[in-house]
Amino acid sequence: MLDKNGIAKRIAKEIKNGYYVNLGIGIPTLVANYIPAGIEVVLQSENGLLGMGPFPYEGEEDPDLINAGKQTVTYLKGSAVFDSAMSFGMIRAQKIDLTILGAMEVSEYGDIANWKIPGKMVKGMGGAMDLVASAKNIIVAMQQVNKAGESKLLPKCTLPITGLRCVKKIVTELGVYDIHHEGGFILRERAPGVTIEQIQNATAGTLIIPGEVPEMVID
Amino acid sequence: MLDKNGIAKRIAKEIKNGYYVNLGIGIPTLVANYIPAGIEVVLQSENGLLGMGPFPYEGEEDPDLINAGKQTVTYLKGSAVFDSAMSFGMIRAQKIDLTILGAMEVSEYGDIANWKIPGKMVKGMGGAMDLVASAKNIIVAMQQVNKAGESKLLPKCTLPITGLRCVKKIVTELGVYDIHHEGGFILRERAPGVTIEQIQNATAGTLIIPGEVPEMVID
Amino acid sequence: MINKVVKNADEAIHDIHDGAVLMLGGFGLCGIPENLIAALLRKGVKNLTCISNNAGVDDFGIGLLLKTRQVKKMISSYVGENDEFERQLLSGELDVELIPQGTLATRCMMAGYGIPFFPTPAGVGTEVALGKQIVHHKGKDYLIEEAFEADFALVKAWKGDTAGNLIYRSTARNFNPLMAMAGKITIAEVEILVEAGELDPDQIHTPGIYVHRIFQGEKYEKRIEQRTVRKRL
Amino acid sequence: MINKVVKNADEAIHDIHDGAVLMLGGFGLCGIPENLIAALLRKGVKNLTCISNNAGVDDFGIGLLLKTRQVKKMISSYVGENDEFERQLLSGELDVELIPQGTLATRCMMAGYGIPFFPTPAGVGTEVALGKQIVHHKGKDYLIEEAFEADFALVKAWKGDTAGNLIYRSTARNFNPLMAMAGKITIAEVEILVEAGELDPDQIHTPGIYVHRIFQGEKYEKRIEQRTVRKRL
Repeated sequence: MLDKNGIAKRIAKEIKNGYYVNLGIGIPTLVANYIPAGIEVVLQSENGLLGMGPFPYEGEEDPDLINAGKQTVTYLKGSAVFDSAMSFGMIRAQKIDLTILGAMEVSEYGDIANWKIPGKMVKGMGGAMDLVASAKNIIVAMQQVNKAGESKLLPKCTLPITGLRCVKKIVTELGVYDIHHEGGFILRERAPGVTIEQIQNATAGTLIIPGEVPEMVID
Repeated sequence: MLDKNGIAKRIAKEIKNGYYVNLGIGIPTLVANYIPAGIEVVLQSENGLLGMGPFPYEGEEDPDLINAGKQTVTYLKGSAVFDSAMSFGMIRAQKIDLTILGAMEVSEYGDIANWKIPGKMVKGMGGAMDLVASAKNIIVAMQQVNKAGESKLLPKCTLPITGLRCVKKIVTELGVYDIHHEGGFILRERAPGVTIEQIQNATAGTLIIPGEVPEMVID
Repeated sequence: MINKVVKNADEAIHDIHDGAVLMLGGFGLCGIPENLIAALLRKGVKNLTCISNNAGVDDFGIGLLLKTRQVKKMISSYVGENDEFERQLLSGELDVELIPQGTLATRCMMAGYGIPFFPTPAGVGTEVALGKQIVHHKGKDYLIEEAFEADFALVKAWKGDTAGNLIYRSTARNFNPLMAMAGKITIAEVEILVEAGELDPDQIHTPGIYVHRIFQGEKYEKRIEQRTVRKRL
Repeated sequence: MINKVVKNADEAIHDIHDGAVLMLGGFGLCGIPENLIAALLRKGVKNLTCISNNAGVDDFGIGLLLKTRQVKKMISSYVGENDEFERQLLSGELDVELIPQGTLATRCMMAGYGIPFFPTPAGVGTEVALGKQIVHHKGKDYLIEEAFEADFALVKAWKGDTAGNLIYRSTARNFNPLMAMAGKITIAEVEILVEAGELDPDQIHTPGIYVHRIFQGEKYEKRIEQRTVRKRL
């Protein structure tokens, strides 16, 4: 079974040289720590920054330079700043090669719910609906089972939807899944030490097992 | 009767302090020469310049700094440059207070034709259709009679239309006219030495004469 | 060049009236019009509708106007980090309209560009789509969203000149140039106000035509919401 | 940072094929991609569709490609000052679509912003409206215009860096940043190419994400179309 960093490490392997990548808050943010050497990637932050660098050294924080999580960050050589309309313009026009997001639920058709829980204070969707509606390649990073022990890979989302038929791939503590275009989670890899049975028990939606399923290699 | 410079001089009196103004090619360009002292005006050139200055001194021409007529111009203190989409954006959003254009024909409803003569090589509308469709205040500067002696103030345009019901005021060699919202050229002023009869003969559309019509004062 | 300078924030907002629709620039607490918010507090105008990506925190930004109950309605994409906001929302004192961030930004921009509506895929199939026209175009569904109409846009820039030209600094740019284009009356506060002619025409983000009033702000706090750092090795 | 540099104009256009749809930046002869046009001449690709505000003059700019009959169709707002253009148009060799300048600019921008269509009042009641959907909105009529789709955008900037970030100079900006956003493949030629990190992030007009290939052009002629001057007193 993978921990959060394990999930991030596995997702990092999906990043190809030359990609522009948008990372959501939570596990997706960790992915930046595991981008393989020799792979040149540019991180976009939807508040208006391309080429997001690491956190500043203590004492060098600039209140004018933050990321979409409102954290102080830095420039890299070649960074560019722009307004929020251009930022979502490049998202809508599919200039971002890969978008990595967290989720509360994903359906077997690739629908995603990640912004609102009925009965709880609603904080807003931020940029999530724009991202999922336009991104050509979305990987979801999530825990497969919620705190109540229920699967979050569902036949149909029960929470309010963020976007329809948009998720392409999911990486959880148990495995890697692609979405079948006619519905279903295609099991591509098992996390180290995890059995098909464990995965089946943690998947409420249709699980598709394409013959032999390899154990993932993350290091 | 006014010459071109007289028409430009009369139009210059319509410009108020603090106006942003777009000047078309031809007589409108001359208006810049007659803006009264003490009146602060900013000229917009739709290729992407606010604060268009005069022609450069000989030897100081900059090929990168031109106006919409492709003429070399200069900056003023406070000029700003932007792309063509923002330029027409500010036109569409009616940030320009006054637009001064030439015309081949104007109808008594304020329709304007100024881009195409059937049978002649068509060069294109450039920005004219955008300007007339959006400007909140358009003054047309034109000769009232064409070379064949025919009036260009018509019941209805005969040439292909540039825009409908957009002209507010017309200044010609003979007079100043407002457009009546139900149709008609309201004669506001006569050019020096011009009679109502001369004006009537040079107006093919409905001429509305509101009582006594003063002779214009341009100096 | 036309001079847009006013004395201070109080003069700048003299005609903002009860019930006005305002746009306020900023993302989180980054690039917010601190001086103008303080002047709104002093003036005490009520029943404001605020279009702003966020709602500040309890004791800074728009949060200050929430505390004094000057805000009737917030139009935002994300309103976390604010207890008073939550209390007023749950008690029904405050009306909140949540819209996707890209849609919010684009509705501002389109107002500045004179384009009254536009299609976006954001929100299709979600509750954001309720009551909205859906258009199918080349194999994809879009919601039709409208340009905003705001009485006043309050923006914060880094540098500005007397002609109203603005330059923003780093990610404090965010919504500011979009809202600057969109306000019927746009008011800009800047950290550094210079004479017309001192800014490079190529570097201006917001041309002065969009800005009706400009002044140099004071005592910028520029609070950091999430101070994240790394250790020197 | 991702490196977008190619050796020269010929390498930059190696995959531009017969029948391609191109956008070419510039207003008149100001800010045109001189080196890329020269490379298209050398390559001899034919049946091009060129989206460009103007069509150059007889012996410069796109006029050069007209002379060699490499252009099948021009999509422009104004095509004066070109005898060969006129000859080909009247003889039926060349197809021309004239569209309002603001519509042209906005159709480029919308492609870059992922907005597939938009309303504009320009052209309502004119022959430009023929065959187009007309929408009535809040008391005014609008034509529905579509975002452009172009295989390649060829743009000219003043400065660029190896990551593809671009800065334009003065009114040579014009359509260039809009087309840069709009091309499926965007190729930029610059007068000055610098290392990533040498440009101020706040001053970049076109972020590198939009630019696929960049190179430093040579021997810029930057011809002036209407040399207008005033005498020193």
